[in-house]
Amino acid sequence: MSMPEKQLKFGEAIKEAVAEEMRRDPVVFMMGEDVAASGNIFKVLVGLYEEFGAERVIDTPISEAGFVGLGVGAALTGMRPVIEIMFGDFIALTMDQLVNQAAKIRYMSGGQAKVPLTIRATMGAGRSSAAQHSQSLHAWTSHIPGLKVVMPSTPADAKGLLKSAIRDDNPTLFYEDKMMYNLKGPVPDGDITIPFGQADIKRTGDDVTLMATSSMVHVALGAADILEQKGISAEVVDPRTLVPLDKKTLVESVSKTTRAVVIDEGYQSFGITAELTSVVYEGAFDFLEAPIVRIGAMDVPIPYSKPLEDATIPQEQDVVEAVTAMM
Amino acid sequence: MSMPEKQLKFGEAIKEAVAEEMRRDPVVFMMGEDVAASGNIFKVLVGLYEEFGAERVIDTPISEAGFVGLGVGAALTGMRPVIEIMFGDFIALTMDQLVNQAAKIRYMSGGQAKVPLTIRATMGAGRSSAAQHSQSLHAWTSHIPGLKVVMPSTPADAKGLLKSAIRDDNPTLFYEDKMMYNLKGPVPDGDITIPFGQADIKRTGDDVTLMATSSMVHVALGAADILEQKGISAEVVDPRTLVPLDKKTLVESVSKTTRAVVIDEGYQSFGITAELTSVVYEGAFDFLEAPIVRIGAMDVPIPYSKPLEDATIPQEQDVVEAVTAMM
Amino acid sequence: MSVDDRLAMEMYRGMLRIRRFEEQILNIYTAGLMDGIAHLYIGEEAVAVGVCSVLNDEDYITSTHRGHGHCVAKGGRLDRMMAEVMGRVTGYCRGKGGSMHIADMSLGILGANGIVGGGFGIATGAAMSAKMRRTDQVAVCFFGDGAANQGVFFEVMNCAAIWNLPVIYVCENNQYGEHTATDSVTAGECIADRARPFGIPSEVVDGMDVLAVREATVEAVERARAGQGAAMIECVTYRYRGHHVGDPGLAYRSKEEIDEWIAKDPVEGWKRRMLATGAATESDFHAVDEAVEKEVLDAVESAKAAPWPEVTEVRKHVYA
Amino acid sequence: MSVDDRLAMEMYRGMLRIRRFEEQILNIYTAGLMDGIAHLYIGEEAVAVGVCSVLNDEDYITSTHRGHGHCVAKGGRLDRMMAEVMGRVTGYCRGKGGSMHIADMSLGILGANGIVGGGFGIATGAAMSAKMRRTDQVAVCFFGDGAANQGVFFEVMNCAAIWNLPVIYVCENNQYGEHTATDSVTAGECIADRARPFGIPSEVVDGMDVLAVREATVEAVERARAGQGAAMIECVTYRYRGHHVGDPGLAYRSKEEIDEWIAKDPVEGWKRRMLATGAATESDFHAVDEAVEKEVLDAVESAKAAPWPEVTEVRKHVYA
Ligand SMILES: Cc1ncc(C[n+]2csc(CCOP(=O)(O)OP(=O)(O)O)c2C)c(N)n1
Ligand SMILES: Cc1ncc(C[n+]2csc(CCOP(=O)(O)OP(=O)(O)O)c2C)c(N)n1
Ligand SMILES: [Mg+2]
Ligand SMILES: [Mg+2]
Repeated sequence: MSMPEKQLKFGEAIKEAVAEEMRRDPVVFMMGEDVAASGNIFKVLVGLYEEFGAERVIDTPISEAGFVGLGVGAALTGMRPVIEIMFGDFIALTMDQLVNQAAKIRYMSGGQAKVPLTIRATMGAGRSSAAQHSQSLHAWTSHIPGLKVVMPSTPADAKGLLKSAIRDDNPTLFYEDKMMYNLKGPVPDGDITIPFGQADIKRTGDDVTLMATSSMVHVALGAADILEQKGISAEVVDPRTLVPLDKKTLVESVSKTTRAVVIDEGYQSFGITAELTSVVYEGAFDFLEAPIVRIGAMDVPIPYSKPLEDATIPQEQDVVEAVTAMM
Repeated sequence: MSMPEKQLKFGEAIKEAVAEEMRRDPVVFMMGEDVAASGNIFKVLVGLYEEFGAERVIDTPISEAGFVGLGVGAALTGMRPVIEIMFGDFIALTMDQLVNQAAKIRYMSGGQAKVPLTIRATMGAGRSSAAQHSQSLHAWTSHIPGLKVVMPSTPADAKGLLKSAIRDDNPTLFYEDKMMYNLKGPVPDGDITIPFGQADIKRTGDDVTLMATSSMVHVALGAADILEQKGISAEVVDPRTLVPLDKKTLVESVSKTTRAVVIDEGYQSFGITAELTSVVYEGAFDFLEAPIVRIGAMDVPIPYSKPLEDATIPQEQDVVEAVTAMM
Repeated sequence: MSVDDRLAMEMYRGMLRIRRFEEQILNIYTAGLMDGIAHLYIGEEAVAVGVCSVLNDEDYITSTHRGHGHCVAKGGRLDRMMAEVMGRVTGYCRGKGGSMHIADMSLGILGANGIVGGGFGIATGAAMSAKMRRTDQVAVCFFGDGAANQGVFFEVMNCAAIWNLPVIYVCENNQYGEHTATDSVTAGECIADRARPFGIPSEVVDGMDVLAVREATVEAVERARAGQGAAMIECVTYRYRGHHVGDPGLAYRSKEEIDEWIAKDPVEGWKRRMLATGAATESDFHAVDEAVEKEVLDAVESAKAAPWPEVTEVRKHVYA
Repeated sequence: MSVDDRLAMEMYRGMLRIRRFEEQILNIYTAGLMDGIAHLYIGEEAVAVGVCSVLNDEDYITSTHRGHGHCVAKGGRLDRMMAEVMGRVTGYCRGKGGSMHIADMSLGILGANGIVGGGFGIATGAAMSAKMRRTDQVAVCFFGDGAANQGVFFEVMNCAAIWNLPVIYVCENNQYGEHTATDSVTAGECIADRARPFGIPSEVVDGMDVLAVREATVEAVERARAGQGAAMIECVTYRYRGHHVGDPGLAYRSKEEIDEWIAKDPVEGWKRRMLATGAATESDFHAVDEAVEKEVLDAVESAKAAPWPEVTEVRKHVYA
């Protein structure tokens, strides 16, 4: 028996998650720049303001540190704020609030406090938006104990994981690749949450594991199609949450396939790909038949001009080449 | 013929570097909180204010984002600011200025501009200063193209690398482990700079490579002494600069020893140890006889109480155990 | 006096408890019984006590690195505070926070803070939360003159003003931020002026006078509870000791300056006024002094005897 | 008029160049000839031109995401700007920056900025640098009403005040930040008030009147060059178009409101005044209009014909 489901865009799935959680729990509210009447600049939240009103869907001043700080205070005192950071690059303005306050208050207070705060931030290049509107900076928050980090790649994951994030009692970063907002996919009906810390095998395969996050999952799936034609069977594993990280599934997949490529849209150096690589070596050293290959964004500020920008973002062809070279 | 040298404390070496560069170049100046008459809270800069006066050694308001922003503007227009961030934890307040501005202006302007800005920030736990005054957050800036990152471990390295940082035309983060300020060591006389991107082998050995940064170099050296007594010969490699990174020296050492442990005081997950590990696997996969072991700070906010804090910082014994287990 | 005799004595007791507590902290530090440092509130007691005398247990405060006074004044337990400073598991934060992070969520003490300006967002967010939950709680944000130069201060004042939040910003202008004189890094006539562009009423009060602080707070809290929004109070005060327990505090300020302020001592001054008005007698004070002394020494003894946290504690409370 | 006829016409020409340039940007966007977006300055021309009419090539400006007007007014070349917006290697930034990052360091144009409030630190630091290097340069920081809610604005004003820096903060209050009305997220009577607590003189001027803007700037620049420190000018203005080229700009404001502002058009208004005072004749304007039209169209044609950057460019200019 198949679950009832519908087709939703990634952005719609996000709105549904916020709306359902706001209906379910009166202390959930949404704030950010242009999130109310305009439904955010990507039009992801259209309708929320009409349904929940100005008290629960709040346009903020352009004061990222300030309103994230307010979110911390509200979360500490009984509310469950969901805060939007329009471009993930602006996370830089909020690091002190997130890292020195939100992430640590529970621990510093010896477990007295909790900070059920969800930050929705966009990420991803591809729109010719240049160096300050295209970054994927999720490595920073992944490095900080006390924060959780979610990287959905499909509408269903987005909805189920965002619902979990809002219900989670910890400060959680939910990164949305803005290039995926119009991506459609099946989303199960009903109040379905997806637990954190469970990687998802998006495609099974035998010869190589492609570990990918967020929109890079689709790059990996595209590469897997091409590889199939070359007779190479690729498994695509999506960790879905970086913190907590489902090391077991990653290690098991690579132990089976014996080869791996890691793809993430953050800058390549000192980023996500390094941690995933290290974790796999720690668990599957004896099984690996070739060095793991990392593919991140090129280590340059993201350029404006389209041909240059394209060169900095991991592409299917890069993955195909890496795999072909390691077989 | 041995070079003339003197014994200096780590902190004194830093002061000498700043003073020499200020004497050498009138556009170098120093600013930060309590850096002038008080010579900073660790007393590292005592004497600079007397020598150079209030115009070049400047006490700032407690406005970290603001004065780093000023530094960017001053650097763009002919000055060479050296800015102190009293506790590296406060880097969180300056990320937008460093990452969205300083790191990118050159690239975004198509090479027209340069930003010769040096940020001196402390790092390191061990003083019972709790979660907001003990962090080592250098992984964040290492992840960002356009920034350089320096991690000195000895007085001589501190002096030579800081002089290079001040002369460098790029925004450079210079991280000082505050637990090392009183550490003494030989420092060559004269105008000696140390180029970026050259790892230093602090001790040669054959059986295992200990790659360590900043104060962890001394933990590694201590462990190497203990290991020697157990008949294990450890090589200690200090990358000295994380960006640019001397991959070659790291890879060559491990290719020789066939085993490695990486030690860094940043949080272990998604941190420096992951990148160094990945780089070594990429270069020395075929030589490795055991999985590389990573030792970072425990993934918890750093606790106040001494017995707890001690448990979070990598110790000699952790290194010894890791090595013993992998032989 | 606009407070009754009982309350007058409570305010005296409150200030004295802080004073004596802080003196013991210095003793403990000097005796090598604490591993970290602490920032003493001695000299500034009238601010915390004047403000908190107006608050309920349900109201919120955010505190600073110099936070013991706020915590005591809001009802915090001396024994749990002392144990925390000594890193013991019986401390408010099980030894994990130390002096700079003492919190008692059950009393609305949302935490001391090691980040200068760290309380701005939290207090304003707590006020937002109170308003959204339709309680009549108010939030008080204590902060230093140095913190008034952090940009987030202005961001949250703007939010408090546009959303009409029940938050009161209490600036403790003690003339210095660490070793730097406030005047040398702080533009303008007074810090209170900084609230005005946002339409937030603000005033400067004598922070050595517990009654003046209380009265300004009464007004601000009444307005806030009546839904009339935020206020700011700048309390002009002084820290007698160095920036922290390890700083003699003499390199950057003169003995004369310190003595001038000590002459305006909030605890002694209040006692003199109470005696002068007949609000209490010497023997009333004697009884209070003794009780406070004992309470503080008991806190020290119990903390000394308290167990350290087990090392297994270290991984707990990272996540809820 | 307090400007001579030649300068009056230069200011007209300056405003018109911006207007026509921006119109072409919209054309190009609509024609699918640019990959990113751009934020048009149409309606606000009097601000950039009034301010920059007072500056030298050596003076600095920092600009915003809505930066074309500032760049043109400070002397930037239209062809290199257009090429940049079209991502070509002949652009100011070799195609790496795009609309939001155009800079010409040789003209003191320290860059447009994609971070709202990103210019505050840079401009104030440039002023600090000018002072330290003992030049008589001034730095002008253009910023929007929305940016006035970024905390760093207050941090740098405080620095500018205590260090007496030659920086002028020019707020372009165009009534909206993206789709959000300024009033709904901005407390207080006016943004200019925000400079006052720091002792920085500030005033509100009609941002549709190039002469009013110029006169306020003359005063501020004179003070700054004379070592008398910072100033702030709030220019009340309006953007005729949407937030960016892809936004019709009609969902959150009424046709009437837009028309009211267009009735005060800075370019047309200035032309009428010049005609009325006899500063120029219709045929003078005709000549200028034609020349500007040609210059802008030439810029478009040259940009269209210009080469794209080679892919090998991508790794260049990360480090100096
Ligand atoms: C963001 C940040 N910057 C710097 C510091 C270091 N620091 C601790 S206390 C202090 C001075 C604070 O001055 P003020 O706000 O006036 O409080 P006071 O100590 O005078 O009570 C400084 C600079 C810090 N803890 N946090
Ligand atoms: C730090 C930051 N936050 C948010 C944005 C997104 N954003 C771009 S322009 C803009 C509105 C800016 O308003 P204002 O300063 O008034 O300038 P205007 O667009 O009206 O000229 C916003 C919110 C940004 N670019 N940077
Ligand atoms: Mg102070
Ligand atoms: Mg605006």
